[in-house]
Amino acid sequence: MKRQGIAEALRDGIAEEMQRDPAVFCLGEDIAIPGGWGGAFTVTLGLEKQFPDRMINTPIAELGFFGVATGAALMGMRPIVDVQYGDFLLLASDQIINNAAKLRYMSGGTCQIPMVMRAPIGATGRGSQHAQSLERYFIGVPGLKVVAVSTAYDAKGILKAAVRDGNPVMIFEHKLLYGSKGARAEPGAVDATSEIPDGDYTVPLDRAVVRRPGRDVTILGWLLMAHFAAAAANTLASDSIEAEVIDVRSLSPIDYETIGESVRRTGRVVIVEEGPKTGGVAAEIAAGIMERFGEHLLAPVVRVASADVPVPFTPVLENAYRPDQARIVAAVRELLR
Amino acid sequence: MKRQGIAEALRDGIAEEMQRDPAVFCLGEDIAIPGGWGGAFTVTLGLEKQFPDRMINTPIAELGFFGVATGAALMGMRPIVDVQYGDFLLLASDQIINNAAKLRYMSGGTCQIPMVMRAPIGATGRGSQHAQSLERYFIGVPGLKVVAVSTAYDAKGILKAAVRDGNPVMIFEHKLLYGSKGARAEPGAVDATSEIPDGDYTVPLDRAVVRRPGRDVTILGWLLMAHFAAAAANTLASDSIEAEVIDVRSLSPIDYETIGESVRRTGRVVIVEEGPKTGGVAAEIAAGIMERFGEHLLAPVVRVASADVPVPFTPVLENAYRPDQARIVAAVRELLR
Amino acid sequence: MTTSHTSPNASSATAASAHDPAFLLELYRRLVLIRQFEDRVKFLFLEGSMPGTIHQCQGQEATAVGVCAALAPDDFITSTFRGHGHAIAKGLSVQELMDELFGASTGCCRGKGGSMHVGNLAKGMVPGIAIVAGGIPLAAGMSLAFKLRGSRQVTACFFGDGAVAEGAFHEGVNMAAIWSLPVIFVCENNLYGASTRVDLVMRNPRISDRAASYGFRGETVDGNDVLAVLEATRRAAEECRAGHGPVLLELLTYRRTGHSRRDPCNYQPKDEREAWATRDPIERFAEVLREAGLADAAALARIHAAVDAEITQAIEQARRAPQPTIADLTTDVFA
Amino acid sequence: MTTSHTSPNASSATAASAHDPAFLLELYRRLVLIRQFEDRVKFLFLEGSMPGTIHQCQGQEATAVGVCAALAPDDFITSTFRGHGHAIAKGLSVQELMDELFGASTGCCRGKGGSMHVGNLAKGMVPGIAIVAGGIPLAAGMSLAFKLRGSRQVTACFFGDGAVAEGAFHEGVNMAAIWSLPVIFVCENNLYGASTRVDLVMRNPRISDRAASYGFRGETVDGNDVLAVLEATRRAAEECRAGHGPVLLELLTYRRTGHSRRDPCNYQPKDEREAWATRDPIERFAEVLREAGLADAAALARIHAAVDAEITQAIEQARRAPQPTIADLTTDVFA
Ligand SMILES: Cc1ncc(C[n+]2csc(CCOP(=O)(O)OP(=O)(O)O)c2C)c(N)n1
Ligand SMILES: Cc1ncc(C[n+]2csc(CCOP(=O)(O)OP(=O)(O)O)c2C)c(N)n1
Ligand SMILES: [Mg+2]
Ligand SMILES: [Mg+2]
Repeated sequence: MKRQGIAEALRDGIAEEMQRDPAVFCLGEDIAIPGGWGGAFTVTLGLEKQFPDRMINTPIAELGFFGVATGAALMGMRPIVDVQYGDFLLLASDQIINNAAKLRYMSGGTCQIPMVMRAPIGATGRGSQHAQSLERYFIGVPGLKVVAVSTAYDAKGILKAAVRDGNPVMIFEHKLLYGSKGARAEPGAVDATSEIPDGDYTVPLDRAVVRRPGRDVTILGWLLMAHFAAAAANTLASDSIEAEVIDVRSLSPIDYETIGESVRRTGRVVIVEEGPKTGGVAAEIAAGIMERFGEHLLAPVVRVASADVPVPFTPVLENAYRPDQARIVAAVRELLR
Repeated sequence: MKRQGIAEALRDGIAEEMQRDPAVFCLGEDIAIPGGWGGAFTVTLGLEKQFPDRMINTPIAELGFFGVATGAALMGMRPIVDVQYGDFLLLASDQIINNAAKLRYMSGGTCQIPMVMRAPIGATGRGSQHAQSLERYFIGVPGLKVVAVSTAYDAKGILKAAVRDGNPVMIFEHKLLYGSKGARAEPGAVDATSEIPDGDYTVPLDRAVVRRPGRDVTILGWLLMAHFAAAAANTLASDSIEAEVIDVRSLSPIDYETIGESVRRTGRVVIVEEGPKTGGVAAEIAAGIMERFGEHLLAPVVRVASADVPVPFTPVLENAYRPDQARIVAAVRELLR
Repeated sequence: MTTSHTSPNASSATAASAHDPAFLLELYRRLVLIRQFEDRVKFLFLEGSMPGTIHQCQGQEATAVGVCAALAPDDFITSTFRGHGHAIAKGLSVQELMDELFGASTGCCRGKGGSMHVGNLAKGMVPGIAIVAGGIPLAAGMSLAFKLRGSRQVTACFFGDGAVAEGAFHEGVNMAAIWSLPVIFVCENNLYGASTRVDLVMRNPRISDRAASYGFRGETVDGNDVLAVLEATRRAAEECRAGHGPVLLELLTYRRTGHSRRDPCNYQPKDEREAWATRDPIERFAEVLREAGLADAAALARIHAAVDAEITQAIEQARRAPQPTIADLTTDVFA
Repeated sequence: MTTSHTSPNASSATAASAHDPAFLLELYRRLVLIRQFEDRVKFLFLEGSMPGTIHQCQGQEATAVGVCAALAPDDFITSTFRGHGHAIAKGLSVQELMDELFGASTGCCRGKGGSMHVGNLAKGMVPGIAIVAGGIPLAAGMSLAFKLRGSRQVTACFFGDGAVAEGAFHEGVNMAAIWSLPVIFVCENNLYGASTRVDLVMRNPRISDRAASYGFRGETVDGNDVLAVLEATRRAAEECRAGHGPVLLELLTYRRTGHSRRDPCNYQPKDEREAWATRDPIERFAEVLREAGLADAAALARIHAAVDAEITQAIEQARRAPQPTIADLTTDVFA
């Protein structure tokens, strides 16, 4: 048992999987340069010492190296490929969506792409092009699994499950949750450390998790918003409002079993999402809940999300962009009024 | 007045706008090669004769030429840029989403990107990589307007409005609706011709349109699905079910005024979308309707969409993938049961 | 890093003597098989009995056959939307291809792929990637897998002249170069990307020159000379297997049919078409075989007839082949 | 298409005599302005009074100043995440930049852009594009606009060695070439893209060589020699304005600070750092000015002092500058 942050837990998870299976390798920019940072957020720091041949530094060529990962996976390797900022996934999206996600289907099931993709997201003082929440672009891609990790325990377990899965899996991580240290520490970071067991474990790719039980309202969130939702629930509790907080975690497929169990009890749902409200993941979850559990809803599902704007730089606006505890609390109060 | 198909109407619209404003020019693959087809679906056929300097054939380099269009727009030109198949937008999405849509905001309002993008979508016997419905990837992009044209009248009017707009506008067109002729005629095409008035006219970029009034249920669709919805409504009418059919048309922003007016009356909504159900535009519309008009809903909003699969080639499966009149009729009957 | 340009009209009659006659006749049969396959498919398509769209390779058969004949069975190829020839050359059966084009569940992609995505991993062919240049990074990745595993396999990556302008070409080729990956980049330069002539989209249309700027060897070869293609590919494969990294082969050829479906090719000047018609790869190789005394007109005719029978039989069977059922719509999405 | 390589240590003392002394002193002032701006910003950042992240250009000042000094006021530049120097060189005021870095509504992007996106269209600078190579197609498009309108403007497009591997570089540069667009592609080759040394990501790290494969002229220049950069840019701009199409300038330089924020540059070998320290562009140009008798130590010190005062004043003002209000969150999205 040891307490770790997400960056450390991912690092150990990657190392253990590489140890276990020689087909696993890492591909990305600046992931394994001696004297470098181990990727943009220290996740792969030092791994090149242990695996000199399987930590492959790429040129700045996202379309290309996501294609390279896809090709290697097609030949039976198990690449873990990352972008430094999720925003750059847009450069690679042709290879991800048109090739990695479709090849199995269009080959009539004969091709297999066991490939893990990792992308840090979130608005963190860097302006519009290093800040987007990219989940929305990938949840509607058949053939692709999408997960989001908000604790170190999950990060490690989900990474391992993803490596062992036979499909392309996109893992979203949040810059404020890594717990990266030293020069790469992140101002405004939120504690996402966990007690990590010593042995091997995995966390399923298709399961939401109840972070806090409650009877009055269901709050759904993921990544940073799962933390903010939990904080909001604490505040609400002091007001005798018992909110159930669910970390949605698996964004595609969505775990409607866990969500439904809660919604049936509470009848009221608030979904919290970092990212513009229009066209976000919360839209899918809201529509999905209405379809499946409409008769249990006591009120329309509420979305708490960012304004429909690109991410602004200046902290005063960025803070207004990012949903926070106060907005979640206010939305719940309004819903229960 | 003359009867035209979408391809012809767009062609005239482009020519008229180029005539009107010397800043307008076209950029794309094979759009203006003598002896060629005028783009993949004949939209620009012959325009190079009239505008030899402003019909610019590009190399096959979608990321690059969408960036070129963005740069030209930034300098005050008004490019009309197209991809041969919507699927290739994924190659250009970095320039569209990270640059074209954000530059105005991140410059504090000083930059302007008056740029029109055109993309043909739809499953049409070509297999997985020339078939996707791409709308889902662009409706959640602040700074970008997204429209979908299902009649020749709208196509011309919306094209003209888009050219005159000060923002990046993405126009989705459907391969089965172009009415392309000759060697580029499309098997399975659906009639989308209109009477086109002689003079100049525009159609607003933010307005849905009621295609058929009705009191029992609201059916929302766009592109091919607007046609199928209308056909379904006719079938239902013979059963004394009066469906109101709305062509959503403006996918971002969505015209909740027109939609709301209908939903308040009918209380029942079916949204029809070509493309995987999960993460589609219908999710946003369903969530948006619930938020705004939840108290008027007599039943949960229903989505009729494709299965969560890439587009299959073989006609038997492609036809099962594409929502059709029978599925719409069945969904409405089920909803009214 | 040298770039050599072989004259497009170099005769290969002498080269023929270096090969086993049976092997040469098999090359010829493959050329004919591709041509007849494409001609029959075109007819089926035009008469309306075949669904979808098609991109064909009449006139370019020697590139597919020459390259694939130089590969080992466990080597791989990647292909494009124009993959019928590559597939036949790599050893896919006419039946599994024809079934696929008819959308049958017995097709090489069980009817889910179609013309643009034919392939069969078990035979060393990845489903065709119909996104121009999209297969190039893929091929680099496949070869990275070979290198990481220490196997001696190579990937031959087919793409067209049009693909050279894509970012994916640049990124994929560069990574193959810096990591010395065993990839043969096979550019079938047929002078046109759709209706656009190469000289409209590059200032220097000698594509093999590009290799130098990535630091490896490029070579221009007469792509309508099957033996020249074969030899060039063998050399390239050897360099790859020796760990020297990629090679770029530019194969000069010409598309004698439409870009897709009913394209009348009005953008190809008449004199250009006619000049290339005189360099037909099949007729030229027939000439080589005749000159080398390996086959007379009757022998060649027997090959044509056998091929014709094989294809006729395949079409008959494909027409009756089972179609997928609706339940198949949602299978094969996830492993 | 020739590619010439200028020795990185070519002295430009003689070149100085060709210029107006006041102009030379202004160049010097700009170099110092950038250096001091960056040093002060670094301090503000480290002490925690400045939000966000920063990418700085200490050691690279001569590229920005040399290029921009060769441009006309109505010419444009595009820049990257590392744009402070470009902005100052193109004539943005220290105040509007400092305000932007502090997130003030008086900043050049009204606080919405931040360090990575500084720019001011009215002064000929597009907001920095922080997607590596993302500004390259943009620059080609801007120059396409100039060409279509028949104006004589040029675009100078700044990017790093790391950008050369991106597809956007390849696609953008090729289109500029085939359409003979007036773009000067300015590659600031500082040997590293983040922590990755150029030789890890290209087999041939002489970047100017790339131009030839697109069919235009490339040139490698001592990027720490402001006059050499100026001259090379002037030549390039003339060629552009004459309609000969783009030019690629590879400016050899070195980043003397971290890639971003608190990066200690442990991946830069000590001897390499030290060797480049001896080629500091400001010290070298000071030497040139002294040798040419244009400024003595006291005169240079006065320039430094004036710059220091200007920046101090700008910081004071920026600290008190108004911040946007919440209502500004949703403005500036649509025209
Ligand atoms: C990324 C992308 N852009 C455009 C297309 C449409 N398209 C299909 S084939 C083709 C021309 C390809 O030319 P080339 O690479 O020379 O191959 P050839 O057709 O000559 O075999 C085009 C533009 C595509 N399939 N993918
Ligand atoms: C498309 C993209 N990929 C990765 C990054 C992350 N990143 C920012 S700067 C940088 C290195 C850029 O190197 P170079 O182009 O040489 O410019 P320099 O930093 O040396 O000025 C990287 C990898 C990015 N901003 N954009
Ligand atoms: Mg071609
Ligand atoms: Mg650099």
